[in-house]
Amino acid sequence: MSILQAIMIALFVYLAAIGSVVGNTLGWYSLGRPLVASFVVGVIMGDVPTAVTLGLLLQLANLGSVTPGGAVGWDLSYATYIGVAGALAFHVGDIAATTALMWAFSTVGGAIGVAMWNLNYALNLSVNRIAYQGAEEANPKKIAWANAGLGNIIGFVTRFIPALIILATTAVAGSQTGINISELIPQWLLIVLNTFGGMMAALGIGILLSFLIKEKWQFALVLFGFMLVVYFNLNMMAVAVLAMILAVLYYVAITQREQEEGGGRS
Amino acid sequence: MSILQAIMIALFVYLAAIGSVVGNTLGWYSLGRPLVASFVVGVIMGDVPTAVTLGLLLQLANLGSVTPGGAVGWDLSYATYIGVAGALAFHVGDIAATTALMWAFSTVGGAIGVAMWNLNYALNLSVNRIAYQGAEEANPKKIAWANAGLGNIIGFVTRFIPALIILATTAVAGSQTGINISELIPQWLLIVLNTFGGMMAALGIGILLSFLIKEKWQFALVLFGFMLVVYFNLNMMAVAVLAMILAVLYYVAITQREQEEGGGRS
Amino acid sequence: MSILQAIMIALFVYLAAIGSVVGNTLGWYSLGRPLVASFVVGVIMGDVPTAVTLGLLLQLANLGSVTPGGAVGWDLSYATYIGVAGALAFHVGDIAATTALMWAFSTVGGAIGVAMWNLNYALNLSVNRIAYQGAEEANPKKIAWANAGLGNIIGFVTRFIPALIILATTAVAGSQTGINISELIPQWLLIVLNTFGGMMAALGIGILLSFLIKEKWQFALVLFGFMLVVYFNLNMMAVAVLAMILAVLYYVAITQREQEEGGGRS
Amino acid sequence: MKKISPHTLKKSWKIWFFWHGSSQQGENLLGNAMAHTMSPIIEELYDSKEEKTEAYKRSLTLFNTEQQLGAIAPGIICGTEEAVANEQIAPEVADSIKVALIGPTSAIGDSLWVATIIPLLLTLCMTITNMGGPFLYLGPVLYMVGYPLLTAQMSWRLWQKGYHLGIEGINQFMKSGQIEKVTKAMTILGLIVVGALAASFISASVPVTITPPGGEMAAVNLDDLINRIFPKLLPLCLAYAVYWLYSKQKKSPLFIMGVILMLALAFTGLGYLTGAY
Amino acid sequence: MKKISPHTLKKSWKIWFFWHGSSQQGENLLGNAMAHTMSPIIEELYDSKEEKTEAYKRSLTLFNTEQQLGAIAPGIICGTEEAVANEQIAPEVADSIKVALIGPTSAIGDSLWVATIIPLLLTLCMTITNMGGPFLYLGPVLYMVGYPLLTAQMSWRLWQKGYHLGIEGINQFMKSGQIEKVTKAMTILGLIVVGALAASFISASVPVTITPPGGEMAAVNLDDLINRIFPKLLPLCLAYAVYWLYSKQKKSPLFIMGVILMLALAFTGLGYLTGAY
Amino acid sequence: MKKISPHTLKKSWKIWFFWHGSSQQGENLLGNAMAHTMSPIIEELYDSKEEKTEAYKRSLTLFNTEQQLGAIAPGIICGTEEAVANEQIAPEVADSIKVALIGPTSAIGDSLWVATIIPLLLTLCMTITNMGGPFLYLGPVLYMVGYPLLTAQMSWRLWQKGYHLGIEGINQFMKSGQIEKVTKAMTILGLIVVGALAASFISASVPVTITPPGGEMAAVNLDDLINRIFPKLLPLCLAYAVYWLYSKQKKSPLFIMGVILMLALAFTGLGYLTGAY
Ligand SMILES: OC[C@H]1O[C@H](O)[C@@H](O)[C@@H](O)[C@@H]1O
Ligand SMILES: OC[C@H]1O[C@H](O)[C@@H](O)[C@@H](O)[C@@H]1O
Ligand SMILES: OC[C@H]1O[C@H](O)[C@@H](O)[C@@H](O)[C@@H]1O
Repeated sequence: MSILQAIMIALFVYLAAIGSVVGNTLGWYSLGRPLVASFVVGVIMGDVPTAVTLGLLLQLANLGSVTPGGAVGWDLSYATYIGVAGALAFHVGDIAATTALMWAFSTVGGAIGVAMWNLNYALNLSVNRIAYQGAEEANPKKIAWANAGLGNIIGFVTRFIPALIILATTAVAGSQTGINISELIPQWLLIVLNTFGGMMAALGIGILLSFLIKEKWQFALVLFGFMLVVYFNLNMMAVAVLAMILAVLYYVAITQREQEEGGGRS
Repeated sequence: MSILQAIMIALFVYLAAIGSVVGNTLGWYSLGRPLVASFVVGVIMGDVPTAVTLGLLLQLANLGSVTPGGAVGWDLSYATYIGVAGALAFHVGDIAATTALMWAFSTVGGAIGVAMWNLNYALNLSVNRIAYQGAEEANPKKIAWANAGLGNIIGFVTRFIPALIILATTAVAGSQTGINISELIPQWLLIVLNTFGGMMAALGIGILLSFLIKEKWQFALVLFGFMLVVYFNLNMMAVAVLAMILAVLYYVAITQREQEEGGGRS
Repeated sequence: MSILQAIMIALFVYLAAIGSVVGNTLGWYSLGRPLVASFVVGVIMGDVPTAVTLGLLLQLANLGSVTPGGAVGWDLSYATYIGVAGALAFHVGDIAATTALMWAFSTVGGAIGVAMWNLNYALNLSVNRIAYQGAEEANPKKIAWANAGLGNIIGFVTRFIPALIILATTAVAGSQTGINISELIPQWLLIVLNTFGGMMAALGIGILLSFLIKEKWQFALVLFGFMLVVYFNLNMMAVAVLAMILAVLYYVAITQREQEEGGGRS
Repeated sequence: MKKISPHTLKKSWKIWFFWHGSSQQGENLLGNAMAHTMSPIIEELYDSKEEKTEAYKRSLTLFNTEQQLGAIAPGIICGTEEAVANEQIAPEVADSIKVALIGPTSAIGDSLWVATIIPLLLTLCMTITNMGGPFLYLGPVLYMVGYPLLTAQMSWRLWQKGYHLGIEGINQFMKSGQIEKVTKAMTILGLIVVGALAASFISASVPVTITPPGGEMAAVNLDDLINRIFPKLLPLCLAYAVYWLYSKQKKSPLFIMGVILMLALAFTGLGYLTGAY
Repeated sequence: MKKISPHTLKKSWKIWFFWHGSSQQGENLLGNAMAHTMSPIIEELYDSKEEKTEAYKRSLTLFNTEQQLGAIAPGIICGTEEAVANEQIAPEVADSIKVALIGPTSAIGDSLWVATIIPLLLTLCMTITNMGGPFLYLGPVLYMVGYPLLTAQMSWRLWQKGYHLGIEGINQFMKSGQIEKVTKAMTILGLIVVGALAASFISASVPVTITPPGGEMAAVNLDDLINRIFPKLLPLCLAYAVYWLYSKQKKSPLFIMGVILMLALAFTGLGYLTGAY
Repeated sequence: MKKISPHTLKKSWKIWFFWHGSSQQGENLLGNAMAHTMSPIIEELYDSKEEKTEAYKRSLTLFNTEQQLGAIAPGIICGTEEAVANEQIAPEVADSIKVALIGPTSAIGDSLWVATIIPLLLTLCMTITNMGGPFLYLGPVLYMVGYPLLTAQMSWRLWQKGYHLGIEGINQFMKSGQIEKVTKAMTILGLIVVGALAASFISASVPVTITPPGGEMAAVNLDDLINRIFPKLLPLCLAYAVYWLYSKQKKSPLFIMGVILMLALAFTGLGYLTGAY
């Protein structure tokens, strides 16, 4: 990883943050999802296949990333950029070792990301007085400056700079000739981290469950989806289409029932 | 194809017409469906396997053949007899070439069939006065003669004769030694007609859809049937049984619901 | 089969009877089901695999064994212990011959079992007067003695003794050197009994159907289960889970509907 | 009380079954066939020539129905004719019932029977035929024998049912939710089967092979690519396109055949251009 | 206020659990067992000999239920006995509740538990057993240990539930739609599983080989032919036939066994005749 | 009558789309962003400085919503602002509508969009990515391009819909069963997909090999044993365990990551102990 690459990636760390200048649709929910983030890192560092392979693991482990009311439990975006870029910097072909590194880097990255987000959130308070002044003066420019201008400058500073420091350090360390990560990591640790990675998908899925399950019987539907894969050998595309069909039919059923009842009573 | 075979097939062209002397159940809806029509041609011409193979293509392309209020958009029956018999007359073993011929012959045959049906429909008007006289005279014989007698004579003349002419001509042409259809039809045309035939099944199915789909959501059910084949590898028999099960359960559900509601209210 | 083994099995014949001293949950519905009974015989006679193989056939043929109001149509428990133990006593490695023997022994055993149960049921009447005296005297011990004491003694005598006689005879016969059942049973009989055994599973399943089917449309559900195996290649575990899911969803649907209707009306 | 004998009823049905369509035309549609069908009944119910003429004339008026599942309609008309003969209802009432029957029995017959049941039976027999060997013969014969037999039975039963309905029965039948429910359930059957048909029998593929530049990656077949994301997507789209052309754009089957031919030409051309052929 | 202690309640349940069937006969069915079961409770609730005799006599009357799922019935009776002891209800009310419980708890217990749940559990354990190897042992042991443990727990819970119901609770329970709904849902489970059982475990085939004359076509196995059109059609028909004989023709299992034996003979004969064996 | 021009409405939406989150903080959450968003509208609707200041101040109050599906909320607020400017409703009414919108649009947006639709789209694109070869590129690019495009369209449509709702429309929207029904249907979709995800992507196995004593039977792999009874039972349990820890025990994701790490350590240890590694 060159310094230029480090700068570019740090830029994306900012853009992919929650509340960045491009909005959450383009940022947090697109550039910030590991599927895309890892691809971006791959393009910048010239190794898309490895990057995306790592990204898929992180994506699965964090499918259920929801941030109600600004509460960011885990900064997935930061974790992915730092995790994938850090691992790629030391990549010498042994994917197991690289994956292990990725888990380590992403854990650190995610933690820093949360800290930075909280700092950002606190510093943004300083903007409110300016926005209020803008309102008093009926001055739309001032309000725009407070929200889009100052808000983004604070965001940029709190996220780009720490990311750049980490990445640059990594870049320097990674370029040291003679370091062979594969040899440094013992066999048992690789197994542990591999096992850990495989189970981490349960994290994302379990958290998704928490958001979706409201009543006990709904586990029956989860089990149904499970069986479609386990016993009917469907792939995810097929499950999604089938689930969509059932959702449509269910919607039609409850809508028709209501109409009939409404009609029958009125 | 001998002249005798031509006569026999022309006879079936009449019997399998809409409104023939055997009634639509035996005629138009049985002898007139390509599955059966091609079999009949195959028996007469002594090559059931080839005939039925061709017939299945036509059957698929015209599954949704419905004729509301006497409106015949495409004379499937005429098309099949002429198409399959014509193709078989030139058949020398190359099924691709024979299939191509079949599409050509059946297109011509279907068009002639529609014309003849319309002629038949118009000529039948002449019968009405006789039937009316029969009513005035309270003479059941006269009415029977008008409907079953004259009606069928008109039907026979308008359908048997043109069919015989085409088939006899074909018989003569087919018996010319030295004609090798396979050599006359270029390779690219074979590919086009093959491709065309494969896609023609979409015609029958698309028109069926038009008859069945009343509301948008019903596409979900179509997609469900599609998936049963594509992802669950069911054959048509299995799909039919499964669909029947679902239809029964649906019927029971709406019937029970009505009863409960009726019971609950009265 | 030694005499000791015969005694032990006869003991289980008693324990596994309807209304034995351990109660129906442990007895009739557990020790008395062929799956378990054959296993017990297998353990006692030192050949679990053969015993259980035979037991599965009997279990399938009698899945629907229900005894409403004490009406025992077929004593499954007696049939299994006698059938499996009898067959094993002559077992010389040819499973087809042994299976044939099992069907013979179990038929006899089941018939004797029914007779003994009816005897038991009649003799128990003698206990009622003592129980009544206990009530008059307000003497709980006497009542306990009548029910659990005398009741079980009668049960034991009527079931253990005949079982022991049959089994001991079989033990003696089986130990005769030189008897080779495989050679005594002709080939055609083996085929008949094999065919018979395969079809006997229909007995259990057909009787179960009689208990479950209340309305004609319910056959649609039976057919659905059938298709899950035949066309979707599910095993029984998968079918059970899927059926459970559907049962839960159905239950939720009818419960919610009721609530909505209740809510809408009140 | 006049009563149609069972024998006459059957005779009447037979005329209908074989000659319902013999002289159809644009003026009274199946009117002549209906007069023919009613002739045994009219001869049995009435004595004077005046009454008969009257009845024949009424039976000659415009009539239409799907002729198999719709056989319940002429069945009902036999019943109303009997009621007229017994002076239980006025001829005008019988006439208006007759007219009222045309619409629903045509529509239900065409959509339920001709567009759902027949294609379903054909498909099952085609599936059997497709297995090859002796099944090549079994499939067509099964349909050729089975279809008319079962249909004739059903038709005769509906005829009798119609005859026995009575006036209240007719009123109920005309507005019955029952029919609607059966239709709904059959539609579910039909829709699922049609979806399966599309997947089983339409074959369409784009014969395009894409060779990524640089030579690093292997050539990709466009069809493979599509099918790995969603199998048989093209046939599905094609069926939808036909539906759209026919149903929404009101194009004729012939026109659509032309479109398909153009597509076939285009695909073949593409195949030659990209070197697939 | 008199109150049954938890310890006594449990003691009573234990008597029931082990000796519900020890002295059943045609006169009072499970009456003796019921008196035995109630003895700890009667001893606890009443003081005078007269009251006890009274209570014992009432407990000796005819009683029956499915003894596992139906355990809720004696549980309820414990509650009503307590209410009688506290003079909250008349003994006659308790008696009529007891009689009223017999029917539904027998029926539900037999059909829901014995005819649905037990076959289901057996089937699952048989499936495991069928896998062979160590599973051959696992299957039976799982059932032998699992079934009594789970059933005892359920039974004890229902017992307590019954005891705590109270009079309104009982009324509700007796006419509750809840039970009906659970039964409906369980029936769905049962029906699907039975269908799957038929497909998984019945083996029936017609050993007939047809050699078409002329020698053009290969010999066809009748079974193959059937199975290619609808797999396992024969086992399905067989199961239906048993159902029909047992349920509609009221034939005994033994009679049906005879029929199956005849069939086996016939099929074997056919096989020998057509050269399959 | 004052009216927001289409151009201004679009301008306002653009500000929202890009800068909804730029200055969020704990005091007024998206308040600043809302004032920014409303600025073109306020400038268009009002003339005097007093009115504008008034309006800006109201727009600065606490506001929050999920910013994509929830775009209907600011759309509605544009409509109520117009109504205030035309003196059709009092500013207080507009304010209370604004406050009332926060809860439902946040909740629906987060659970329907962020927790259902986004994971679904990601999963489909991951499935494509997983096919390897050119799909490795197609998957991420599809999401990166498709997601923002479709979302922007949807967001803009909802914005317009919100603006055109009118007061009754708003009332209906707030209590509408429609939303509830869509949510229910989408939840079904989500639950099934999540179950499939668990089966497809979680990999967990106990690397334990049991060698029965005596040497009669072959060594059994514990995982094989479990999978033959119920495939992928372990991943299913793992997903449930995470759900339980997160949802019922209120543990943080970080804590759960720790637990998973401990499990990984334990399993690896077990594997070494039983000789699997
Ligand atoms: O909860 C609604 C909404 O709250 C905040 O605005 C952010 O955290 C969003 O990500 C979230 O969707
Ligand atoms: O539409 C009802 C009916 O009309 C005419 O009689 C014919 O075209 C029939 O084929 C059709 O079923
Ligand atoms: O029918 C209810 C019940 O009656 C008797 O007590 C016995 O036959 C039981 O097996 C049965 O469950």
